[in-house]
Amino acid sequence: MSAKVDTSLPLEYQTEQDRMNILGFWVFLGAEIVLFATLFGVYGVLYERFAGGPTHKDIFVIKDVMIQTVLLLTSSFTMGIAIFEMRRHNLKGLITWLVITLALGAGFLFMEINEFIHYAHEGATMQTSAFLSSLFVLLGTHGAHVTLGIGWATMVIIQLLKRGLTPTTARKTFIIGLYWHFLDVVWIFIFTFVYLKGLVA
Amino acid sequence: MKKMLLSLTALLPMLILSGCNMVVFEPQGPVARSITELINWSLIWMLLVVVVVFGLFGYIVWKYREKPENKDYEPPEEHGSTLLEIIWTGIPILIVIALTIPTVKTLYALEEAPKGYEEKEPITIHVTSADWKWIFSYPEEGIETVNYVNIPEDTPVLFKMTSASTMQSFWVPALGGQKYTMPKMETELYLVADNPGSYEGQNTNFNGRGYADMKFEVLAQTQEDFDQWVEDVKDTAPKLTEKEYVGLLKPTHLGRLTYSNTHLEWVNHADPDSKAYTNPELYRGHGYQGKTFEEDDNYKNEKPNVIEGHGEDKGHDDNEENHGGDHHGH
Amino acid sequence: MGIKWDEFFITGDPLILGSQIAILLTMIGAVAGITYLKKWKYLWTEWLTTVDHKKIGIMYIISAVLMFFRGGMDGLLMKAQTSRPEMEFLNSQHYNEIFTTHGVIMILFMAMPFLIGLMNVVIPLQIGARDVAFPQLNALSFWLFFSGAMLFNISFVIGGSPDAGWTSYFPLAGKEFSPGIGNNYYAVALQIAGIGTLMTGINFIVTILKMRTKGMTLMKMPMFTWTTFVTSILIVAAFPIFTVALALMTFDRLYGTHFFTVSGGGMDMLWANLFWLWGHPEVYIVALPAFGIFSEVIATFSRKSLFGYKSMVFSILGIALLSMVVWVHHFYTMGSGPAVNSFFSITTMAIAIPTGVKMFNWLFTMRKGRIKITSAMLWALAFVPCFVIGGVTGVMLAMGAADYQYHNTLFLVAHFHYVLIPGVVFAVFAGLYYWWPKMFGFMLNEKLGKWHFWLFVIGFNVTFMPMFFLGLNGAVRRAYTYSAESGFAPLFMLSAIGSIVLAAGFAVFCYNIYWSIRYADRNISSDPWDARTLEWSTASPVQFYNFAKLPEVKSLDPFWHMKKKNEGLTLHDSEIEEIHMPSNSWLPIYMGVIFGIAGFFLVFEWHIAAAVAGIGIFAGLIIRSFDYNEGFHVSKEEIHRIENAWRKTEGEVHDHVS
Amino acid sequence: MEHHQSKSFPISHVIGFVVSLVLTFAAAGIALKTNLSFKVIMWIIGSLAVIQAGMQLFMFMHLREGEHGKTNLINMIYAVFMVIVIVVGSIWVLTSGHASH
Ligand code: HEA
Ligand code: HEA
Ligand code: CUA
Ligand SMILES: [Cu+2]
Repeated sequence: MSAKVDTSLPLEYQTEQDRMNILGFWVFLGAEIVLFATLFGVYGVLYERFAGGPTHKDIFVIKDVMIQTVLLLTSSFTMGIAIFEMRRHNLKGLITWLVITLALGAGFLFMEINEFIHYAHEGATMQTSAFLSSLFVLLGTHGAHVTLGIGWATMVIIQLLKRGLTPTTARKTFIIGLYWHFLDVVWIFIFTFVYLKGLVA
Repeated sequence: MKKMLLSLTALLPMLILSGCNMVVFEPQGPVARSITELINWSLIWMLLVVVVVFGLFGYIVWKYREKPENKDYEPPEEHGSTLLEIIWTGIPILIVIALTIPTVKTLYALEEAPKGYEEKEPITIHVTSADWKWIFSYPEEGIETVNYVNIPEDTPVLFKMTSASTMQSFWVPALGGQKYTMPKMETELYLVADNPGSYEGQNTNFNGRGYADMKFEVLAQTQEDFDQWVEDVKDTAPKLTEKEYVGLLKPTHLGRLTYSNTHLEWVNHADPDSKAYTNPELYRGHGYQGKTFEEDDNYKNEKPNVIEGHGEDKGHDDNEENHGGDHHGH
Repeated sequence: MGIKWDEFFITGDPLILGSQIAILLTMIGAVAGITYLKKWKYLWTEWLTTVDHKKIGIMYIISAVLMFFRGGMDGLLMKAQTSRPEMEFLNSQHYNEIFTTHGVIMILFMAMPFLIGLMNVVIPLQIGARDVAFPQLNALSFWLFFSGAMLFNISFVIGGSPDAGWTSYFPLAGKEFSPGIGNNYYAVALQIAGIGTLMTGINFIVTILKMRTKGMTLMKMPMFTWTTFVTSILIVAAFPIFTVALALMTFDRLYGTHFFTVSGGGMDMLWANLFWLWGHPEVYIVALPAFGIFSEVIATFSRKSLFGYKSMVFSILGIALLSMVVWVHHFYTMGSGPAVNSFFSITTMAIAIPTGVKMFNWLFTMRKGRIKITSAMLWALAFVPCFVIGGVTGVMLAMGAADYQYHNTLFLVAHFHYVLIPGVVFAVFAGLYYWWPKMFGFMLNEKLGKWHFWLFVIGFNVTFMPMFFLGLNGAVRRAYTYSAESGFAPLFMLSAIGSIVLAAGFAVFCYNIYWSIRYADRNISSDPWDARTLEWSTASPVQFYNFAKLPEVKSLDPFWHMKKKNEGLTLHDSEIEEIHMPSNSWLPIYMGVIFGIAGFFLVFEWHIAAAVAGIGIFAGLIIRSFDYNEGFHVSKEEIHRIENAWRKTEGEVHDHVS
Repeated sequence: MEHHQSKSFPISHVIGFVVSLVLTFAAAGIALKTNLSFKVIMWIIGSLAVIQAGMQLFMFMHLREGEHGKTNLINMIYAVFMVIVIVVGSIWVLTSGHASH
């Protein structure tokens, strides 16, 4: 498996095992899409069942949501740059951009936690109504993915520092990159079908 | 293989003997009859499929089995046959179409009062299923029964069904197909009985310990008998109070009960905002007990939580705003 | 934490007490036995930490046989209870627990692992690969499945079994109506096993896409490989739905959310919808690999290549696609209206078309063949008529309006046993008899195999045929008893008698395994059936690196043609190269155990303990991330030695029996 | 894949980023500041979301890159099919019939 190395390809695609890992990760992303689709479906069914509790308009704060969105979009962009630098074999650039990405991700998380606290203050918890249950679980699942992504990327950064750019570390970086972009894609749909839909006049 | 087929054929007479009085094949009203017709139609085609496949199977396995004589026979290389494959794709398509058309027709027909009875004014009976009993309310007559329901013959009966607890299924096989009853929503089912008679009805959707005995009787009567019965009930039966009613909803088996008013006066469980009378404590009893939530009826939202004046000025029955846990506006 | 120790163990039921003692004794016996034989080290290095797909496959199969035993016992208990009206053998609570665990165990812990086990053993061999794409992940899948299965199984001695049916419909399965923790077991144990299954799906997709040997294009893959591939896709498409549904169930039960509850705006129908969005594809996830097994067995024993290979592939794809859009046929009676019901009636009936294509292709594979009736082939033969009965009754159920009369009756129970048992159980038996020599290097006894077959098939028909008629006469499913006046008694009795014959068949099967391990001839050829696909071109049992030299494929049924043309069978010394293999790892079993512990605490709602165990899960993930073990190389000498041991003269593949 | 190694400025990423910001603010503007009907708005912003997701997939995630470009594409198309089945299917099934009157 370690045998054949094709150096004409970008680092992360050079060995067969790496190519398999990347393909496997794409398949995993397929499963993740189904997972989020199910959560969106649940939200779509329950989103007007307030049970007398607060409604979208009572709790959503558009300004905060816009900030969160911009943070995440930017982090997706910086992650792209990080991979770009990786392809140029620029380890320092790669790590710098990765760290920036994670900082933006952490900012997003911070905002999201604040948002949850704000909701709880308004009497909107996950036990209040079906609408809020599905909202919290959809947002929470995405947030948990971001948290996991931050932890995971930190591991990868440590390995990059220890081992430098090898086909293996490059592959790991590439995969976390895919994951990060994917979370951004999910957010686009949350932004559209949760926040904007809830706030449409 | 032979042995298996033999044992199957030995079974058959026995099955037919007990099968000649199967309730699904003895419909007692137009609704059930339309389903039986559909079933009979499908049986013809299924029998055809079975005969063809069994025939081919028996023939091929018998003819081409390995015998001492054909030890040296080397089967030909063969990869398929477009013609044959088209045939055995095409014929099933035709069969499926032949089944689809009456299925769809029947599906639509079953949602309406049965053919030939459109003229006749249907009577409405509300069905409320609870663990583990059936409650029937006659809003027009103002009476209520538990675990039995009397209906006039030859009259379409519109059952408006809901549940005060779990998901259940209302089934009177002699009169028609089943439908689920569910809390905070309403399903509808039309049934008609051709003749006076007693038919068994039951729950088919598993709902816990008392499930197997959750049965009721449908008694179809002549119009006069029915009217007489209603009068008698009105005169003699006691009145149901809310307190007593809450007792009825506990997870128990009850015999037959009769009242001269209906619980619809204070609650209709089909209403999305109706109170849920759940009794978690009464369901305890098996295994290690987890924690139950105090707010079994979501007490937090007894008064709609009003923020920024939202929805306050509008009344409770305003459809636009009153979405509280509802079903997209029943 | 307020642990209620007096409720911890289930007490007061002699049956359960007996099982508790039996379990305890078995455990003590196993530990003592292993210690006495000094096999701990062997067990640990050869099995528990293995990443070899064949051994993982065998562990799956052993677990599945054990689970079959447990599920079968449940089945027999139910049959005993309903053998006579008003029987007082099991009370209603006990019956409810038993059919729930029976359904879950049979489908998720018997059928799935049995098939996944065979897939594991066979697929890398069939495509000429040395292992799956991610061997360590494969071991993790197994241990997660195992951990989930064990967690589910202890429910009946510790804490209480789930009792809301394998479908666990809400509101019944919610806290208001099931306050015991039994249903937590359902939510948590299936979640753990489900994650394992999902990873199996990903693994096999990549394996089949990337690890096929030279020359094996997609349209030259053996049919079992095809069905495994499509099944894996179905797994990846459907299991995440179940993951979410179970998670939401857990939230409702443990944290008071309102997804499916009666109050707070929850919607009970949403559970049914999500469950079947997964549940229907699930029944084809178990059916498709089974179809693949039959394809291999029928082709081999008819000595012909599969008839209509292309249409077979397209019908598999068609079944897979359609199976995603039929789920509502499980709740026509929920009242979603005639438009919805019509749509789903049509899609459901349409599945009969590709399935029929397969049926006729199998029949025509046998036509003009020379059908050798071995035990494996007998199962494939019996499958045809039995499954057709299950299939056509499925089509009857598919007709929405007619289903109003069949739904939740024993007619339905008869249908699904008539598809599941011929479609899955017959298939795994066929596969087991067929591939047993490949796994272990000896064959199962054919004579006992035939006893097993006849008893099981006759017993099966006698057990389940009467249920069709009972159902049409108004007998509902999941009822622990019925009245004498109902007139059901004779058929129920017949059915109970059938189940005894069925069990006798299964007992012969167990005895056959025992007998064959003790007495069967070890000196058999590597290709005893004169078969057609690559797994038979290597040794039996297969050496750990599978192939000394990866074979090259030019056509369908490659091994058949290699034998015919006598090419590619030899191995010259010069062709031997070092082989790179992955190392064993303790992480997968560690993850299985820690998941099991975390799950157990979660079931008992001891959240802090569960969170602590959760840290252990993350620790495992981090260790994995930093693990750079590159595996090891097998030296030329070792390969040479191993190959010489089974290739008597250079290049010879042993002659076959027959 | 070659195009990356040579270039020194990540032009496609920058374009992608700008486009995604524009799409996001456009969607917000349409949803919050116009008086179109709910349906129309949802169609527009839904389409914008899909466009943006597609852009991320192709520009940032290199969907078509490597020897598996085609496989990945099929994978994503299938995933989209699943999304439609699950989301549209569930909503349709659970809001028609008795649930809709
Ligand atoms: C391996 C598992 C398996 C398989 C393969 C199938 C196959 C089929 N099933 Fe079954 N089914 C189950 C397992 C399976 N099922 C289970 C477990 C349940 C119940 C779950 C529960 O409630 O607990 C269930 C329930 C179930 C229901 C729900 C009924 C109800 O709850 O009221 C329906 C309804 O449509 C149905 C239909 C079908 C159909 C149409 C097929 C078709 O795929 C069958 C196709 C095959 C053939 C038709 C035979 C061969 C074809 C020919 C010879 C060609 C010519 C034929 C014709 C043109 C008709 N099944
Ligand atoms: C692959 C799936 C599968 C398999 C193989 C089986 C196999 C069997 N099932 Fe299955 N069954 C289901 C899946 C399956 N079932 C499902 C999904 C349900 C629905 C559950 C629900 O409603 O929630 C169900 C429900 C169900 C019911 C309905 C309960 C009810 O609704 O009231 C019954 C009743 O008879 C039953 C019986 C049996 C029997 C007798 C077998 C037999 O085939 C079992 C044969 C096996 C053995 C008998 C093995 C044990 C052998 C021995 C113990 C021999 C003795 C050994 C020695 C002496 C050494 N099953
Ligand atoms: Cu169920 Cu409305
Ligand atoms: Cu199904």
